[in-house]
Amino acid sequence: MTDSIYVPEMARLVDVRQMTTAEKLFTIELPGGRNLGHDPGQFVMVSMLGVGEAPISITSSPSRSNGVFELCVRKVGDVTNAMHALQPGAKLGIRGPFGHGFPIEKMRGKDVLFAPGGLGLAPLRSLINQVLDERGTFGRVIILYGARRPEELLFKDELDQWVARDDVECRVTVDRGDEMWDGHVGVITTLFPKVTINPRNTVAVTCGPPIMYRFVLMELLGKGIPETQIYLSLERRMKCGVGKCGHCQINSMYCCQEGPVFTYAQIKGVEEAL
Amino acid sequence: MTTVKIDVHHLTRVEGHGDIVIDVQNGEIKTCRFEVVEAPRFFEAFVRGRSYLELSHITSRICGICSVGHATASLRATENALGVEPSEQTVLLRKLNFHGELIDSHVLHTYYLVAPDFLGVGSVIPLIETHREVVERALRIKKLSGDLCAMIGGRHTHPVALTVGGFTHFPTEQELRDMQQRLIDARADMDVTVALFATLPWPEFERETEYVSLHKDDEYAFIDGTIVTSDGFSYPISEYRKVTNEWCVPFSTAKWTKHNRDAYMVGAMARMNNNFDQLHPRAKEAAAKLGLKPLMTNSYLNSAAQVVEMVHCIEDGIEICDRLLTRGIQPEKPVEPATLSGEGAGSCDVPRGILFHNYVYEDGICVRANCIIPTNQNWANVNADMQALLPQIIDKPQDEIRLAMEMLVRAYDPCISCSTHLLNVTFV
Amino acid sequence: MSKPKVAFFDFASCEGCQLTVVDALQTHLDLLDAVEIVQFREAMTEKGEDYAVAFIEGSCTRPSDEARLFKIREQAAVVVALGACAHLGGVNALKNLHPLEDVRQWVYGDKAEWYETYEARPIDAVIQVDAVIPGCPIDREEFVRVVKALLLGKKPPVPDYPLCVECKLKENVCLFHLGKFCLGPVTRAGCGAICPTHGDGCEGCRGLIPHPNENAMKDVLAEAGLTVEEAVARFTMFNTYQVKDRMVEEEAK
Amino acid sequence: MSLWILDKGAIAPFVEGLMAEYRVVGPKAKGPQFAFGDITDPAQLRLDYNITILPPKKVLQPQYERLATFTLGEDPQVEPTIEAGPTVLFGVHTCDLHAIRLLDKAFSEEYPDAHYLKRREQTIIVGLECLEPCDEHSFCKSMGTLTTDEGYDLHLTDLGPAYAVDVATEKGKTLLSQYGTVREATDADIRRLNEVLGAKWPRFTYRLDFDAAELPALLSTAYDHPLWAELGERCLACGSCTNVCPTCYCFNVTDEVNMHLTAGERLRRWDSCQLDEFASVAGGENFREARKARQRHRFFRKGKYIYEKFGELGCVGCGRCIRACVANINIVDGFNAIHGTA
Ligand SMILES: Cc1cc2nc3c(=O)[nH]c(=O)nc-3n(C[C@H](O)[C@H](O)[C@H](O)COP(=O)(O)OP(=O)(O)OC[C@H]3O[C@@H](n4cnc5c(N)ncnc54)[C@H](O)[C@@H]3O)c2cc1C
Ligand code: SF4
Ligand code: SF4
Ligand code: SF4
Repeated sequence: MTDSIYVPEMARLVDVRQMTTAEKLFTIELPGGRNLGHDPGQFVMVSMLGVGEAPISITSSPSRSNGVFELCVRKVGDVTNAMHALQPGAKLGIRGPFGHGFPIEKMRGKDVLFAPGGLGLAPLRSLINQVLDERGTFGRVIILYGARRPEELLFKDELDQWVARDDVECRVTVDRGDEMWDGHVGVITTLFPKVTINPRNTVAVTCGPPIMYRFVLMELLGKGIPETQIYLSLERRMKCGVGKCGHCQINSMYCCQEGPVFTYAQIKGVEEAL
Repeated sequence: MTTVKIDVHHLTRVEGHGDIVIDVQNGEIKTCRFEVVEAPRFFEAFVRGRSYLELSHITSRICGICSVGHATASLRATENALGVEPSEQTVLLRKLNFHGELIDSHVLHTYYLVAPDFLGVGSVIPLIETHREVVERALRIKKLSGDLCAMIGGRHTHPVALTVGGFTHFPTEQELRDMQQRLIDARADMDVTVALFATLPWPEFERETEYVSLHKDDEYAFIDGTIVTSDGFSYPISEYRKVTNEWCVPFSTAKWTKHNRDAYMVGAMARMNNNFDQLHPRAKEAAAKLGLKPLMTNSYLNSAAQVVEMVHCIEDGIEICDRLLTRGIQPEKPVEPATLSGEGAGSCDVPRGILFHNYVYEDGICVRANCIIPTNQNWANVNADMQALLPQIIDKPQDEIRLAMEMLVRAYDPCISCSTHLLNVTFV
Repeated sequence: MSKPKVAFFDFASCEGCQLTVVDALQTHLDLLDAVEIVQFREAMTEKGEDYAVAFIEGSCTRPSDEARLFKIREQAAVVVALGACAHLGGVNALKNLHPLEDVRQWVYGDKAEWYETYEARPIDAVIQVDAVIPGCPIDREEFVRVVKALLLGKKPPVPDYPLCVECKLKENVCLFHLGKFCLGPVTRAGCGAICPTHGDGCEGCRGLIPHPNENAMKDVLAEAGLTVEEAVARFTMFNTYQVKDRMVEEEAK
Repeated sequence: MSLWILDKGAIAPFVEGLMAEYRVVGPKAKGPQFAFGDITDPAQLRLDYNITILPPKKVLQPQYERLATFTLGEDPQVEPTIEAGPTVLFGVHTCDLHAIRLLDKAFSEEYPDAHYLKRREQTIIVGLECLEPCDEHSFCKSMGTLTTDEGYDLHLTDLGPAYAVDVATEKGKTLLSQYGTVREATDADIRRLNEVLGAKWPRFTYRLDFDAAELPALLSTAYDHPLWAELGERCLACGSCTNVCPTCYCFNVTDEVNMHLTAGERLRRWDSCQLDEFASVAGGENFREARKARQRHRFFRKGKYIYEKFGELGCVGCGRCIRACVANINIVDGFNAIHGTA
């Protein structure tokens, strides 16, 4: 163990799975198979030594840890490129878990509506799977997932399972289909009219690109869900993950500490938030 | 009957682009010349309209190898135009900086560019394996001279702190003391260098020509002084045109010059031919070891003369450090111009030979400029040498001819990039 | 991992940047372990044509340069512009401020037509450039950093922030406090603020930062005592190619 | 703890003594200005300085700092590097003492920063009472930082021929008894000290038109104030204002490797919220793209956000940002303008 909060622990890459052309799923084991001990919605700082560090949400559910955790990573820049070049058995640095995840306790007994867009499914998946593993303690579970194209859909096996389950209302859409696609076509907001909800008793959870938030929020608010019951996970540049470096500040809030999960009530009207 | 066709496209291990073209048909020399194909850059045209404070910074970009020389000549031209008399400290610091560049340029030329020819390789890189101590010594001397330049000018290439009337930054006395010690320590490296170059089999070739350089009675001249030639002429710097007489040739983007004869030579060998007496005693010892004394007429020996000059600059550098330390470094403000209009010429004998800058200012803005670069002044002589050499070696294998010619051109240490932006302005 | 083959090329320039590369060897001889130099006319005779990385020094100043550039682009997987001439046009582009014919005649007189030339331009005006190492000349350490980044497959670590950052971190006395002028607030950092550190204002050799506040910079220069022409002249020393169009537009206004 | 008298003539031997055991950092001349630097000769110490270009923060959070070293390859290893050594920070003005207290909080809350804290622990601070404003830009009186009774180990007040030395900690006491030639203050000395301290107040002026305690509330109403657009027009986004600020502590982290790509180090460098890319993320989104938003963020951090986090204002009134800004953006004028139109 180190005494510096900035120094990662070297973890082992157990498995890598190509999910789409841009995203891979990484299964990682901490030294000695130690449990990461995270909440859904929290993130880790991943170090590719020599290249840099990047915040990545933990996509696996705490309820399924088995001594490993999963990250779903899109290849966009230095750190993520380097991660995509890794083979199982390789070492990578991990710090965390950091931040405030989804307050699952507050959701128990309620209906939960998940509205992830694209890569936004990665952080939400940890919560979805925990909710499903503790299915009895929640009301309805509704998942409305949108991606740009069929080949960009993440976690297809799990999506199929969710769609097949009787106790989950899962709908998937793509902005543009192809000849193989026989599902719904249209942006994610076109799924909303298809579900009716009891707004007072519903918690909504969403994550996606900034542009998506605006439209999804309109739908959720339009359905009457209270601002304090809408949760979002936000992305910011982060250089420390522990509330020092300043990059992730949204007005007075440090996204890495107070977030990355915020209620809409917390960020409403904050110009810099979305 | 011999037929030789050589076209060395873009001669390597020189600064800038030039081609050697030789065409001999049935023993008759059709063509034998060096063509400069470097892209012209037009400095004299575009410095018009610029402030007198910018001129040395812009013209230092004529050449990355002798940027301190260009900057210094440029400053002297501006200062002469605008009535600025630099202080003694300024003169000393400039000289020290200049020595740094001269050592740097000469070590680059002798060790990196010339030595591979004698050791039978294409560059300095294979020598890292075969002659590691030689390469490391070269790197050491080079680092020393680069650091010396950076200590005064702020960086090795394109000095920052040199300005009209003085400096914008000064080395500390501690830095000077440390530098002086390093110069003293470098004597050992120079002894080995002299010994190494004394063993090299310089090609035999004699062709006497006119040798042109600066001259001062009391020191080995690099900055200011008078223009002298081995044919007995002498001019003040302001009359430099009487020496240079430029003309254009169609196969060269660089201009040619001539004085008393069809061609003349500038550079280390020319300086040593004209100013041997003013060399530091240790440099004279080095010259003796290398078998050099005036009048040298084998152009290949220019590289050996550079080794002698390196010794001189290290010794003189040590003495300049002494003088500066005795006086103490004063953070002097640059001397202000007495006027903002006027004409002036400045000259330095830079690593490759005598260099002239000449400006006319109106209200602090440059309206005319002329720069005459040493390498240009050598072109006619390079070609005369090539034509004199060719008949002597014409029966040798083509590869040997090519190598002899390449080495000959390289001996002049031509700086082709600097030489391509010349102009004929008639000053009225 | 096999060593990447690199080659150096030069166009209109002073060769100071290539010289700086040679200088970099003084402190980083291990560069030669990491890459294989197959072409470097200034320093070696061998000419390998199978390079993967091309470092190009100098501006493109004549139509015949373009063919050479296309050829390099075709061969090299990575093209790096080395120094201000290649990156910006640099001092070569100062000639673009004068009519081309005038420039040619001024220098070569009635022999002007012997010598081919056109407006000086940065390399990326002719071919796609993958990375730049700015500066006049380039910074030795930055060159080494960029080489290492290329080896790692990382974005070259050339800063996008202004020079003032480095200058302040070095705790220099600001030149504006000394009654001098400086382009530091709009110029890309990475040189260690070498000019302000040595008492001279930044001349912009590393190019402008991505979103420079040029108007505010002109106001600052004006307040410090420069006329409009003088302020503009400061921008043009290395950035003529970048600011010329805007100058023409403004003059028209 | 107690009050002692140190003759001015005894400063040089005191510092000389410290130099043997500690790295001594104090104000030195830098051209016409001042900068904290390593004292290698007591004559370099300029206790008559007005203000330094950078704050003494740089001793505790250096501009460039190595956080860790690592090796690469099959089994990569990473080791933290904590670079700290016994240091005396000599001659710190009161505004900067306040700022250091704030940094102490920022680096110890929630996730303690061992790099900062180790250096902090090894640093003994000798404060220096300000008796007149550094220059026309100082507004410490408005910010309530023109004096302090904490945040130092020893504190000097210039009494003319001698300094009164306030000993605040055990460390300070040991330091003084080991290296200083002092005598205990007499009643007359204490009277003189009170005189000097009393006389200093009128020399400072209030520069804010209102009580600084109102700043957080004032700013809550000013998010959409027209001032931000005006500042955005003028701001060069050069980052100088935050880089010279004694309470700014944002940073960037980068990795460097050796030529063989076998080992390297992780470095941190001061960063600035005023820089273009500070809040940009992958995908090209920049959450504070406009210069006006960045200026607002700075003003809000100084006057509101830091207060909300630590219970103290994020500005200590040193005026460095005003001096450093070549575009003449003035935080005092800014706050006053908001107050005037609120
Ligand atoms: C809490 C949190 C959770 C996250 N979870 C995930 C996740 O689960 N999966 C996932 O894939 N991602 C996730 N991200 C996003 C991820 O952190 C970024 O994509 C990552 O930082 C990219 O790092 P990189 O080094 O690969 O890219 P970088 O090299 O930093 O570059 C990324 C892109 O940004 C551009 N860029 C870089 N620097 C600048 C600059 N200065 N100015 C402008 N553009 C620049 C580059 O050109 C490139 O296109 C999360 C982010 C946060 C904050
Ligand atoms: S000297 Fe130039 S670079 Fe340095 S702070 Fe001042 S304006 Fe910026
Ligand atoms: S110092 Fe001035 S110009 Fe620079 S970022 Fe700060 S406010 Fe803007
Ligand atoms: S905001 Fe300005 S005045 Fe306030 S502490 Fe920072 S630098 Fe000093």
